[in-house]
Amino acid sequence: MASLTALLSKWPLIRQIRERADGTGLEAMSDKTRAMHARIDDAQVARSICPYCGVGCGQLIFHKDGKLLSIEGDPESPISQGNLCPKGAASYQLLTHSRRETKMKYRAPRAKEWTEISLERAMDVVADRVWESRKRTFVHKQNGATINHTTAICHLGGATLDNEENYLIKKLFTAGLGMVCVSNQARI
Amino acid sequence: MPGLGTSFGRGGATTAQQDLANADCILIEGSSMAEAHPVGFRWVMKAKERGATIIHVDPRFSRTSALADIWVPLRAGTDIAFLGGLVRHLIENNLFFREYVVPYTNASCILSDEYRDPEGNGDGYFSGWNEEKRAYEGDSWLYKGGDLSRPERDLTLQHPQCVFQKLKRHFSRYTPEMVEKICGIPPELFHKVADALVAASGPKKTAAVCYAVGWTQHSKGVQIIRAAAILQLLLGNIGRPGGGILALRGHASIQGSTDIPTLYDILPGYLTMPHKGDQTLQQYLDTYTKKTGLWSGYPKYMVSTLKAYYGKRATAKNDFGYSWLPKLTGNHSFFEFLYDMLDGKMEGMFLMGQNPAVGAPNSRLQRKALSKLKWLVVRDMVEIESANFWRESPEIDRGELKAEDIETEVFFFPAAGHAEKEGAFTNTQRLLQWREKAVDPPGDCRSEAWFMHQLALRLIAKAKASDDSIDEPLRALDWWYPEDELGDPKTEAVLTEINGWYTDPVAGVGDSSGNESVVFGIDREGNPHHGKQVNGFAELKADGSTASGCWIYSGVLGRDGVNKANSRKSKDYLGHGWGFAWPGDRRIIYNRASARPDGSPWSERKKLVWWDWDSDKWTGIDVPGFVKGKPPDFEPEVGAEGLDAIPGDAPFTLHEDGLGWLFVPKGLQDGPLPTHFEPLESPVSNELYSHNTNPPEHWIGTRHRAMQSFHLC
Amino acid sequence: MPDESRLDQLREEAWQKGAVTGRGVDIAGGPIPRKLATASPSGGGPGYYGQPVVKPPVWTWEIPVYFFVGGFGGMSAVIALAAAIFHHVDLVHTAMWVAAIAAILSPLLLILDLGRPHLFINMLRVFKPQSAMSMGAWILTGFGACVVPGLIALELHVHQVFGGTVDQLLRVAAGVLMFGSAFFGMLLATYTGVLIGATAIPAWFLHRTLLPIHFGTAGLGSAAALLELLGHRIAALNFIGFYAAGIETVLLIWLSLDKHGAADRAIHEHRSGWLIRIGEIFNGPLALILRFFGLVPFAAISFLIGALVSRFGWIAVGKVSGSDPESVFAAERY
Amino acid sequence: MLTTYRLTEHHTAGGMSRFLSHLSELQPEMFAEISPELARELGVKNGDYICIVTLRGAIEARALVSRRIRPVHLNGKTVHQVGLPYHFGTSGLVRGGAANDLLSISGEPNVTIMEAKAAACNIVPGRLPRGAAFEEWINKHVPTGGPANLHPEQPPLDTAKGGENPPGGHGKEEKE
Amino acid sequence: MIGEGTKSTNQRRHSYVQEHVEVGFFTDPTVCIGCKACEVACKEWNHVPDDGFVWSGNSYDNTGHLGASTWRHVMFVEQDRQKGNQIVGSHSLGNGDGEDPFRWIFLSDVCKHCEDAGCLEACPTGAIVRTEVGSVLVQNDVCNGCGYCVVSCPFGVIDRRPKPLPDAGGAFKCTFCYDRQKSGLVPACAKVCPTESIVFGRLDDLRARATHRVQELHEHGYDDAQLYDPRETSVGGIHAFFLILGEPEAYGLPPKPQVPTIYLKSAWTAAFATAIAAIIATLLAFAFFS
Repeated sequence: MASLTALLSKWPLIRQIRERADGTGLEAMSDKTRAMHARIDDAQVARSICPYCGVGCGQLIFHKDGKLLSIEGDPESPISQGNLCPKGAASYQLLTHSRRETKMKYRAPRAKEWTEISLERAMDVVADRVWESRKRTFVHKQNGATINHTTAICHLGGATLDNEENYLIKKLFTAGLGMVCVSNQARI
Repeated sequence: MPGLGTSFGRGGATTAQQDLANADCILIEGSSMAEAHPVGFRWVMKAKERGATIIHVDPRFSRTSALADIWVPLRAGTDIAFLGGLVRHLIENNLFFREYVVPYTNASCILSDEYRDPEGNGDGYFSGWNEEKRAYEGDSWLYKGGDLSRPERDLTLQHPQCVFQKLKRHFSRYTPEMVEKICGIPPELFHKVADALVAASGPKKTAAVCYAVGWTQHSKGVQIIRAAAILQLLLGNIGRPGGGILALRGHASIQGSTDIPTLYDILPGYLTMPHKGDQTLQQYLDTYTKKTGLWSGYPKYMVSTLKAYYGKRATAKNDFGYSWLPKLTGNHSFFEFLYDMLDGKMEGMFLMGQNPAVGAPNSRLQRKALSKLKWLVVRDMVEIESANFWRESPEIDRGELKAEDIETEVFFFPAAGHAEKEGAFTNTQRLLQWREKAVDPPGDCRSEAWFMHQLALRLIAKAKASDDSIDEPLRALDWWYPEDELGDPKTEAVLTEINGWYTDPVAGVGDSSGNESVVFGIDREGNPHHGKQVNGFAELKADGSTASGCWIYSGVLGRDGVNKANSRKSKDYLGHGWGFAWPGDRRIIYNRASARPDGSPWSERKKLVWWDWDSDKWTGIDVPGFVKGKPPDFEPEVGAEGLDAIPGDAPFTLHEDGLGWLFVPKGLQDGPLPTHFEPLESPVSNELYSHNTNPPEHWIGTRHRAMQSFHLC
Repeated sequence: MPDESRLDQLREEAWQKGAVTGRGVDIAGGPIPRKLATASPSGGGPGYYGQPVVKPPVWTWEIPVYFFVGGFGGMSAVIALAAAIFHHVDLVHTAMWVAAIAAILSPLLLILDLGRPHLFINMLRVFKPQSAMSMGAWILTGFGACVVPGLIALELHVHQVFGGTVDQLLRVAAGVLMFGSAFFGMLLATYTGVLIGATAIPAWFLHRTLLPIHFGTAGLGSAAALLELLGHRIAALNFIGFYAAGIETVLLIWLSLDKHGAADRAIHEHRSGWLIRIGEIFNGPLALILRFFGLVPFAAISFLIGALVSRFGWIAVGKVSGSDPESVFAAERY
Repeated sequence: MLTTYRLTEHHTAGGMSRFLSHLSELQPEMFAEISPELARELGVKNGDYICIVTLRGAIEARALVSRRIRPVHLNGKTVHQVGLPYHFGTSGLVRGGAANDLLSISGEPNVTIMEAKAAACNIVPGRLPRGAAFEEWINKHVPTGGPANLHPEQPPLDTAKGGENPPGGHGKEEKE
Repeated sequence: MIGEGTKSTNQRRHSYVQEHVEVGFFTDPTVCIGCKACEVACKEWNHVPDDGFVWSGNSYDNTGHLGASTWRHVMFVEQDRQKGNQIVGSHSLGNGDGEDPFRWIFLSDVCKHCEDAGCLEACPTGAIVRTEVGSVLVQNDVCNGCGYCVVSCPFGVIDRRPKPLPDAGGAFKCTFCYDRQKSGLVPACAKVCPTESIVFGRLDDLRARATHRVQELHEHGYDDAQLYDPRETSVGGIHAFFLILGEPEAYGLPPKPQVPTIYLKSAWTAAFATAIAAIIATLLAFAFFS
């Protein structure tokens, strides 16, 4: 019997009559609505920067046990003060949309389709390719002057890489392998 | 960066975006700021709310023009004519900010007598033009007597051979009527813009200029920025709050990609890459070290960089490994090696976050070049056109390319997103900001740092196995980075190397907790690797006792072990305490110019940095960009070296004379003063000079003349 | 995500024919041109590029059919009551059967039209007099609760299944329930006019007094017509037929005179307006004339067709008027 | 006269925006902004397809006719300007012609950056032919009128095949 | 002078839900830069599906109009009129050689959350409710998709989501980020707006601020600036109100919106009259003709 009255009391009509309301106020709220709260309430926050343009807006990345929940503007950033542009606001989808590639892919010469390959295997093959190409084309001296460079391997980087990544690229490619054809989008 | 670099000394925006709120007039040209930098535009709107005049110069009425007070429908490619007209207007009607221009710029410097300007025979050439080489040479542009450190100056600006008179003569034909003929804007509109800029100049008022690729992507991009630099110097806005030139960068870390460059012609910190002629370190240092100014410390920065690259193996005996650095034999930029790709001479290519198949000019040529490679590594988050050109490009669709005869072997590495790796971006106002890692990257996605680290480990292992002398640099490389569980190198360890340290390791000390001010002191094999951190580039030495990956970033992770790029407590509107602005956390550079020559602020409303007489040091809202204790009336003795050769009233400490360069005596390929030339494909001919386009312009592909038109490739 | 092949198909079709005819995949994904909403070159059109100001109704064919079924169901209960008072037992019997079938068919139609049919019970969560549909839901529930048991009681009573006092009880119950179903029936037939009249669609709310009259009378007429077709050719139903057709003719004249210019141009200029007029002619003048010449079955059929067609017409007019910004602005200038 | 620019809704070559539904639906297709005067001259309505042809290649785009872009009158000569956003390419949720197909590779003396903000082009109403027909079609419409001036290193125009191109001017003849 | 007063009102935490404070949006098109960050932020937070990639040709607006899968819609209006004392083209320079003025206005449209809401009154299931902060919320777990709210909204905001999209069948519209507000956060669109064209706050403060803003604009030459907050009509004012330049029709906004409940009285009287007339007619018929 008790469960019946409980069930009845949950019927908004009863609440409506008891509170003499017109059925449009809080009495018509379902339990799910009453229990509503922002999904980022108990999430961890990582403070980050938007990867899109050069303004450098601060971003708060809410995540919980290894899963992204939402990305919003960082109110304390002196540049953006919590705001973002449409691209910055779409950062969450940038990381979680279904067309994002998560598997290593390889295309053999003359092939028409991609084939699967493991990440470790791919790294070894690339290392071999670099090693052979460098061996074939390295120039130690050119009419007397030591130049120690190869122009047969080139690098074209975007400007959305971190400073540390750029540093490692320059250190390995130029200081290590002697590649000079290293370029990226930033010129002026 | 040569545009701003040559005019003021540093290749970066001179002010901060939030400082735009204090401008009394903002000229946005060569950029649609509301569309490309919407959150940066918030500060322009704050300025507009406070009564600033917003001027947008753009052939297209874009969303920025919708919010601007004045829209100037300029014809594309004629920015120099417009800016030149403004400069002439300032000079002819004596409206420039004289108390600023005379002491702080090289307007008063006397030029050598061989200098000829294009006004002589109206053909658009300066003196020193060599027809066969199609380039300028010789040093006819230097100051009288050839020494840039102590120029002879005529403060009355009357001397016929002084920069000011040359400037006046150079722009004398850029009249408002000429501007109407070239740019297609009526003189009334030109005068409205001129009056707005002049009203926002002087002790109590400042104006700011914002630009982006609308200026840089031209056949005379650098000269357009030079014209803006001259305009801002004449209006007296550089180094002052609400003034300066803001270069709006298109990518999250374009400024970072030129500070720590993956470019062919510079090393981190704008050090020049050695060319074939510089055989020894000493010979290299002699050519690039300047007697006075900050660049006199060139040997300290270069040796520290080499110590960072080669660590213990770089010793004084082997020129600190200078011989291992590759030497340039010409222009190895992307457009040049594109033609090596087309000829099949390029074997391999790494594409990390760029999409030339649609992102680079003449993309049909790009896709064909990609198909000639032997192997191609593409790292991106999605399958971009450059990765599937062999399957889905217009050429495949039209049958010009067939998948079965494209030889290229393509490796597609999925990349980690910005929230899946930590690291620092340098934004458009030279601010290093750290990104904390939130979650691990999914599946096979890895960061570029992981890729480079794993590639380096494999290559160094191969180099150690071989005894071939050409692998010497690889064996000497100091790849010491500790890893985390996913195989990523610890990014903060790389940042400590970029910041710089004392090289001899403190025995048995230095875990990552940063005690004894040593950070990440233990390397991969577990033995101590380096000593205390350096607190700034002033501490760098040329004897190999210090190392620094990038001297201009030094100070970001000093002895206190605090990663300043990750500091998130902004104390004032300029954002001190939030991130680290290079150099030395200075938010508005050349800010010595925000004080009068005698050290007092220009006005109460526009004070930023001033000389505090009783405590005898520079103080202010921003970190002073000057030697702390050098009084404003300091006079250098004759023959002084380095920074002590800079007088007390010279804000631009990177230049040998410490002055803002209206006239660039050295450092540019296409002339000391901006001259208007038509775009390469312009429907009208040049009104001002007999030559239509920028003379030293490389129409890349002289070797492949016909390549340019689509028929033959 | 619809797979790539469908997208490429659409692109090929778009390339040949210049436009995609079929409903296609929502994700145009590139060069699949759709008919442009804006007519004039500079993107003009009334209001904001010709975009609708209010939203057209999302209802499909189930709703007009429900109006029709609910209409004759409700009114046949009324006829059943009148027949019972005047002892036409067989007429009561058929009328109650017709009402019961309508009482079952109507909720099914409504539930079929719902976006989430499994939540139909939520219609009775609250009692909102200010919402015509909430009233409608309660009326339909009341009607169902009265008609079905009423029919059962009537059947048991007529076939004398139980003897004595239980039968007496059944007779009284049938009577009371018949009263209830008539009461709810008449509301069921007319509330639908209020349902449409009290909306933001100009062509509807400008005729909010005509609509209930039209729906109620059409309901009565179709109930009478249906019963006549089921063999009850009695004078009373004929009178009701005359009465209904007469009122419908008056309404037709009123509708064609009461014009509000651009506000309800959907009725007067658009072809959906013709649907209403054909419907009105069928259950108005045509039915009247046919009945006048005594051709009762034809009159009944014409009335039924007219009632159904005009319901479809009103919904179609609502869709047209709802997506026409001009009509909203015109209506609000009063 | 062609100029290129960026949109707020997309990011440079589109790799980080053409694959996201929330951004792609804001700007779903490649378009070219032309002035009402040019539209009248070419007989093109708002939303029609037009092809933009330069020495290097051709792409198709929807015509967005708006007063926001205006012809420039230079001492008697009218120069029409066309605005092209970058961002589009052949993969992702939304696709379109890549503006970079049209631009020349030219290196600014100091930093070898290309000239992307000003180039001469020709506009042909209608859709871009696909497959083999493209080659022959483009010969017909290449802008031989082209730039009045030739940079010393610029290849002479006669290297373009198909001598029978009609005399230049801005697409006036190609109204078919 | 330097830097003060830039702390935005859109970033502060609040407890309006617990205090039952009436909140609202004030949208000012004179500072809106048409960047559509509000559209994207709304879709990102509420996981609203995309509704079609169709190029519209209406200036930069390819979103079309508000609907079940578009809760924020930035409008791009190109008019041949002067915007304040902006200098655009030769007309504004005084030597108007026939070229008429031009202006481009951006306005972010949203559900109006009316004082007297058509959808709220019409909803038979009580799925649409008035929350503690005065906003109008559609409870997705209750709505059975009857579609009556769609025809009852005088602004044409709410719509039923069609089949191929996820969660189809139910009616959807802006929820005023009710879940965020219950946690003390500001709605996603207001938080992200770079130039604070969308301002979130207490309704009365916003109304005061809006009237002050209109006077300020009139002084600066925006003579056709007015507030769109139809308090004199039966809607009784809206909680998400706008400042607009020119007449509301150009933005697709009804000049005098009416809540459909005002039509109930006359409709129900007609209904009762018909019902009674029907009964009488039937009784008479049986009385005289049986």
